[in-house]
Amino acid sequence: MTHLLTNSPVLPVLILLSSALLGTVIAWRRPSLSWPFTISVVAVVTAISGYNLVRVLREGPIHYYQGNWAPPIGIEYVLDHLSAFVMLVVNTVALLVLFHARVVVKAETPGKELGYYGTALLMLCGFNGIIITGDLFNLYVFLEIGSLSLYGLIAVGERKAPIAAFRYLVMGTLAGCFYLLGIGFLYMKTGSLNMADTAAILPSMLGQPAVLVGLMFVFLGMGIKMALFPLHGWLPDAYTYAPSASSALIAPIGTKVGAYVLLRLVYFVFGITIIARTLPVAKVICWLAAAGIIYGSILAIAQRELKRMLAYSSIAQIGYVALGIGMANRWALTGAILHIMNHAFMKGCLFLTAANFRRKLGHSDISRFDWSIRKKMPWTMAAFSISALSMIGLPPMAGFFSKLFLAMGAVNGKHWIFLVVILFSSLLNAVYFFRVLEKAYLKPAGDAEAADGACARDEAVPSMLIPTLIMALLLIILGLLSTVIADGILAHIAPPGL
Amino acid sequence: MIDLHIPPVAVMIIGAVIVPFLPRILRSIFTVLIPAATLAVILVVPTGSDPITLRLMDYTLVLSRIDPLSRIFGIIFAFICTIGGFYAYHLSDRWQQTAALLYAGSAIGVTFAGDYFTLFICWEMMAVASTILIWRAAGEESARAGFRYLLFHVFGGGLLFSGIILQVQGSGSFVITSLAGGHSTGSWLILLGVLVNAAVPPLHAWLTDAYPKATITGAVFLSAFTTKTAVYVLARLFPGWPILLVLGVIMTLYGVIYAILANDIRTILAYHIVSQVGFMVAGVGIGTEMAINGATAHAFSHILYTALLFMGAGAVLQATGKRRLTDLGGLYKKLPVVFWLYLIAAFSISGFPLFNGFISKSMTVAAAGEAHHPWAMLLMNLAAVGTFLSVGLKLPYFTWFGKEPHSDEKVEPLPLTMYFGMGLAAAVCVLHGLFPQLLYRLLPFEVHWNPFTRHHLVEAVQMLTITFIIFWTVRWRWLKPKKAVALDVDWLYRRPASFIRRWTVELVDDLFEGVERFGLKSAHWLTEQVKNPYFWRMAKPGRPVEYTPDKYRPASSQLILTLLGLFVLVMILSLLIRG
Amino acid sequence: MKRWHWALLLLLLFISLVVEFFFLSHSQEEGSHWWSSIPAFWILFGAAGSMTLIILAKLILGPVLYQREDDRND
Amino acid sequence: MPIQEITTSLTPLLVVAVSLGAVPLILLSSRRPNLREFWTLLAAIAKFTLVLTLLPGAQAGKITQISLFRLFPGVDLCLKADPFGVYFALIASGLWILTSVYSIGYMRGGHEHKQTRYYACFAVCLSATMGIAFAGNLITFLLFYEILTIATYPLVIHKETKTAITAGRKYLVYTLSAGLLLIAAALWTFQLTGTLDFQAGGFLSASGLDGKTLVPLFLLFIGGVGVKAGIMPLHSWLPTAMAAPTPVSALLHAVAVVKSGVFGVLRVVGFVFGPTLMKQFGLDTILIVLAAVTIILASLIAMRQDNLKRRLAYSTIGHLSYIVMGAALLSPMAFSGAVLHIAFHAFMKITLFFTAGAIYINLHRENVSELSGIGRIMPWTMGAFALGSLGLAGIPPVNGFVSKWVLGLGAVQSGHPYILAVFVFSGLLNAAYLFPIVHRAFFKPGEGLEGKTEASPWMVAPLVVTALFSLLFGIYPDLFFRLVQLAAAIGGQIGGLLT
Repeated sequence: MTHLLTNSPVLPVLILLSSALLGTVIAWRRPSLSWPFTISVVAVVTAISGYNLVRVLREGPIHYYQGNWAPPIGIEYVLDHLSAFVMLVVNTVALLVLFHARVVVKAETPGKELGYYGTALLMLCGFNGIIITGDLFNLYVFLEIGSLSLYGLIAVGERKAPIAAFRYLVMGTLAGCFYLLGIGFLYMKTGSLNMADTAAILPSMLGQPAVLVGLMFVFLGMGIKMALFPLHGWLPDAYTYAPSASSALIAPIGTKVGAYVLLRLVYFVFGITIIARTLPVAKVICWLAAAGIIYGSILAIAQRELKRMLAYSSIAQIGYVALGIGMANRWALTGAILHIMNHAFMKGCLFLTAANFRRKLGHSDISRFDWSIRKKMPWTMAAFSISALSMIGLPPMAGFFSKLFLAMGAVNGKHWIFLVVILFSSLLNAVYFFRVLEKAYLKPAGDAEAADGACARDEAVPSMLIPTLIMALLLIILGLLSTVIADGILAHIAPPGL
Repeated sequence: MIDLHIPPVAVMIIGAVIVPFLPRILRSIFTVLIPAATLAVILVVPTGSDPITLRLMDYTLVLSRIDPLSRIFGIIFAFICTIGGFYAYHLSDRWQQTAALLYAGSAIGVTFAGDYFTLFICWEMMAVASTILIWRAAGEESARAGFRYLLFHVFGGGLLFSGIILQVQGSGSFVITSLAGGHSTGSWLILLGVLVNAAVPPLHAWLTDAYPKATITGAVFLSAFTTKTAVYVLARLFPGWPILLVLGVIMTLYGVIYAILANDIRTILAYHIVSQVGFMVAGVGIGTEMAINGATAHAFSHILYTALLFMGAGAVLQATGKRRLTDLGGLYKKLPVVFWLYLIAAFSISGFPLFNGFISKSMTVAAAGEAHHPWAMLLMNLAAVGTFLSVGLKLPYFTWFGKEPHSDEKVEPLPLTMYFGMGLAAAVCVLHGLFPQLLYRLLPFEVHWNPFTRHHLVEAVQMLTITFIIFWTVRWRWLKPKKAVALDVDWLYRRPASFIRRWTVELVDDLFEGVERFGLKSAHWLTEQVKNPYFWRMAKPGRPVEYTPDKYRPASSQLILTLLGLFVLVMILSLLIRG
Repeated sequence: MKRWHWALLLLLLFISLVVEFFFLSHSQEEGSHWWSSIPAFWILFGAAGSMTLIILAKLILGPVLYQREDDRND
Repeated sequence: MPIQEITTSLTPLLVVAVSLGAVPLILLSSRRPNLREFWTLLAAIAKFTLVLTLLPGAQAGKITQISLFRLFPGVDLCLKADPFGVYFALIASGLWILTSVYSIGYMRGGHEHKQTRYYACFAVCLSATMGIAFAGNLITFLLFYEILTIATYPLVIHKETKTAITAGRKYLVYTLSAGLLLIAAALWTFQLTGTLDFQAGGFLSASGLDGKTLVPLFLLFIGGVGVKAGIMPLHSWLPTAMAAPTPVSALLHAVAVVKSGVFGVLRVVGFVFGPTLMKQFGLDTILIVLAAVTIILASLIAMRQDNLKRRLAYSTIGHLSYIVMGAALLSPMAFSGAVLHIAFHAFMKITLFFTAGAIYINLHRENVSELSGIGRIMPWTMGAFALGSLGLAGIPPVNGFVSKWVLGLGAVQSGHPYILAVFVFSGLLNAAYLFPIVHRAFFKPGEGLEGKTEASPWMVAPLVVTALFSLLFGIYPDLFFRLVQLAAAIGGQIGGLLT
């Protein structure tokens, strides 16, 4: 058993990959077994990633060579504080969402569970691979695995889902090609695909156009994956028309992985000196992010459909993360990573509540919300309120603290405009979330039946309700512990030159 | 002599707190008993006993300190309150009785206060209690007068407050000491605040405006306390300030002239209060020991006969229900007793020998003469003549004698206790008139002045008789009361009141209203805009286009184009920078 | 006013004049003011004073200050 | 500066936690109203006694402190019960007991719906107020400040009518943006000085900053706390928030929420910037002008408001600026006057709001013009109202006069004697808009009052108690808890620096 644990970094990816294939076979044989199998696999993977984090905290960063091949040739898995932390976050969110998905998948995509769980596992394997790998090309491979299964998960939805998935596919592959081209240029120049090596070699060959072009390609590829502002076109339709289960799965972690890669590239591969000082890339990212925040929030206010509103709010929130990365100082970096975690949980919880609404009310159209919801589904509404307040950034929930860090980063770096953007956008968040809260709590019910409040309480099924509530509670706990996390884990992420 | 220092204030205040909860009979008895008890306490407690002090933050408060000056004022206040109690014995109005007691209590509180803090507390309580006495008279007119009275006193209180604060901050201690010396802004403000209560002409409008409209019994109390406490404070703080002499003399003449013009009997008496207080203010202004004695003595006797005058006027008002000279006349046969009691008061105020007015007024006037102010002496005598003319002759003549406008009206009988109260006051007036030493014993400083010298008697007799003769000859031709109201200083601030009100209150309110409406309108416009963020791009005037996701979905090609555009842009930028 | 009232008044006046001439002219106890030398000064002063007051009040200030008893706002 | 020895003890945490603990109990017992009300009262009394245990320490100048986990790198959630914090906590928790009793009467009398939500939110609000009182540093202060905003929102929209919702929306916009300004200010200070712990006399003074950064920083702070303190340009949420039920406006808009705003102003002036810095860069003149303008204009507007609660709201705005003015004058006496006015104004204003509520429930009348003659049928209520309005106009013997007196002394001590005119004029205006109500109630004949009697004892008892307190404090200010002496100590502690 101890032997098994020594190469724990690679285990999550391996287990997920093999179980994805095995799972489909089992599901084909005994369909009813597919969900429990998936849940147990993901639970094991989460446990391992938790163990990984503890191990990293104890032993410091671990470099795992695939098949003991030395780096320039072999693929190197790097398990440092950053990757362990993000991996744990991604897996826990996935676990909770998949736990919630059983009823929803059966209801919304009858008869397709067979492939669904398999692709979900595959996607998770792709994401975990991206997080753990230290090799640029290997990252591309996992990127493609993840994206392809992602498109599958979206396409499974009802009428408009395939078109949305197709548009996402087009943009996704474009991003993949951009990224591949970028690595090609870099490989041509540096001769190595390993991140650590390229980071060491690059400063010497700074001025060459090939490196710049490679850099640009890689950034734009990740920009699309991350749905950074001008490149976010695909996101609203993808998240809205995807089946509730997959949109709840993709929204929290999909864009976050893209942000993680951007972070990894900016701080650990290219190094902050190139990005922030010589080239205006950091500046561009910041301005795009700020624009994204404002754009996302304003669009979210205009939406009538809850999931679409949450999609646009994701664009805004990912803008926060990009802003944190772009501002290139200690505070902003911690703020960005914290926000990755907080937003994963917040968005997960919100999409789960949206799924509950769709399941019980048959719709998630904001204009048709009225106070009968509060009577019918009090607990879901409570979870929705907590995550909404956290999105607005009110203590004691988590959103407040990551916003605090980001704002501190802005103050530290004297970016007054970005400070204003961060603070003002929380007002915009307040507008579109309170719009929903007001309707759900205060709008008198239209039809008579609900008017006298006689409607019985038909809350969502416990299996759907429990994960939502856990997420909501996690928001509060993580909020109060955010500084403990920041000091404990994130303090050790010391990118060179910061 | 028990030296236990029971603060007289406490007796009154406790009484005032108990009275409202008692049944009617007990209430009336108490309104007489409590002031009598306070009078006893004041008489019993020796002047030298140690004051009651209290610590507040890092200042010491002297709650009650008894010395000759405050003792005499305390005595007359308690005594007049007892008389008022008798006069208002028949009353069943819970409000008036408590307010009267509270009013008298706070007046006594002011006299015995040893420090500015307690003085200010009682000063403001006096203002509030007296307002209730005005408000209890039914009718819109007294309500309005009550407001003006209250606002004016709050303003006066404000002046006093700022003066005291400046003074205390300067001297560092709360304890009251006479401010004869330094003329700091603090002392000027205190002077102004006190002059408001002393009804000095520019600031006297509240008295002549509110007293005629107070309740019948309330007017008696009002006439006794506010102005005389102000005189006491003047005597305590500002003895010898030259400006007071000048103001005093002007007051005496101002009051008399307006009294002659006035038509409502209680307005005439109100103006006479102003003129009599003028004597006291002049006395304090002169500042010599004899002047202060004169002022105090005059205050003492003035309280008595003015109260009697007001009781008389009140009785006439209660009996006939009419208050204007033009409506009154020929009551001699119906209210003989009231007439004779009123006459005693009239003789006292005019300074007839053998009445208490003579012994105190002549002392003040002589003090003025002694202190080499001949002009002041003459003018004061002129005012005395005027007083006799209007109160001594014109008012009684036109109320009790003169033609009977409509003689058939029945006159309601007055309650006996009223007569008793008036009788008591008249008795003391005459008593002091005959034996001045009774009053002189109580005065603060040593008195070596004999009012009954031949010289003074001759002087008084000559003046009074010739005035009577002239009045008699000219009474119908010129002194006939006219049905009109003489405009007074308060016209200056009541006429523009609505104007000021419109410009300050309404302007500010409309301004903020406008800002709020604008805010609401812009918020509404904003929500309209936000409903469709792409509205400006559609640039279609009029109805905003309804936002639906499908209408604004960018084509894939557009997405790719933005991607490439961004790529090219960033490339050029970085190449430029690198180059 | 009956006749004997008038008689009484004149008598009083006469007594005061007599007293003044005989007893006061030489005894200057308290300060002598300029007017103590003028005989029957106070009668003249009283008459002049009351006349001026009446005229001042009724004829000069009256027309200026009188106003109907309209109701003035607060 | 006397070094205050700090003892660590759990009581500040308990004070904050006790009403939070009551929330689940209230929610669970929503079926049985009596039990639910019992929980509220129990929590209120427990909280008050806990604060009382802290009082002797505070009076001796000691600080009891407890710091829990880290809230922000370099800053942890620290609850510091310094004299000023204990003072404010005492007032708020004391009045909470009375308000709970009152709201039982009000809610039952008015047959209000959703009472469980009402009591739960009230409990959360109070624990947030305690948190604000004991906040040891700016981040903790910010944390509880925002929780208070959110906890008050459901109370503002309690009636769920159209006007209540718009009032709630307006309330949110104002208070949330205030919170944002405060966040920006706190972070900027952290950036400049590296510490955010409150320190009597101001921790910024050591940092040697120049005016160019300090003035905008000060404006940010004032913007942040000014909204809740109702300083003029930022005040207009308060009158609209009067759509809330009366006990809410009584405790929150007279005691808890707005007072925490003013408490914030005092903390900023006294504990962040400190008098020397304020005077050096002329920051105090900004505050003086703002406060003076607010006092006068608010009283002017109050004169025209016919709705009783709106008129009291504007009067609150005016009186809050008394406290801000006290802080702005920067002299020890003015500061203790401001501190004193927090307590005394709370007592008076809560009495007036209680009467407004009692009148509403008993006679369903809200406007001043309809209040003729109710003095006869509701003598106790209107008697208390009269006492309260006397105090507000600064007329003895009620306690408003004492704090006005100390503020006056402070104004002269700090070299701004003209401020006295502002206090006097505002006292006049207060009289002008409060006494007509008293007069109308007692001395004007009322119509349509047959058969109506005094409001329910649940409502009248707290009403009379607060009025009595105001009177007793007026007669001898140091009566209970030696408030004046405590206020003087606080003033000295902060102003002491200013020689």
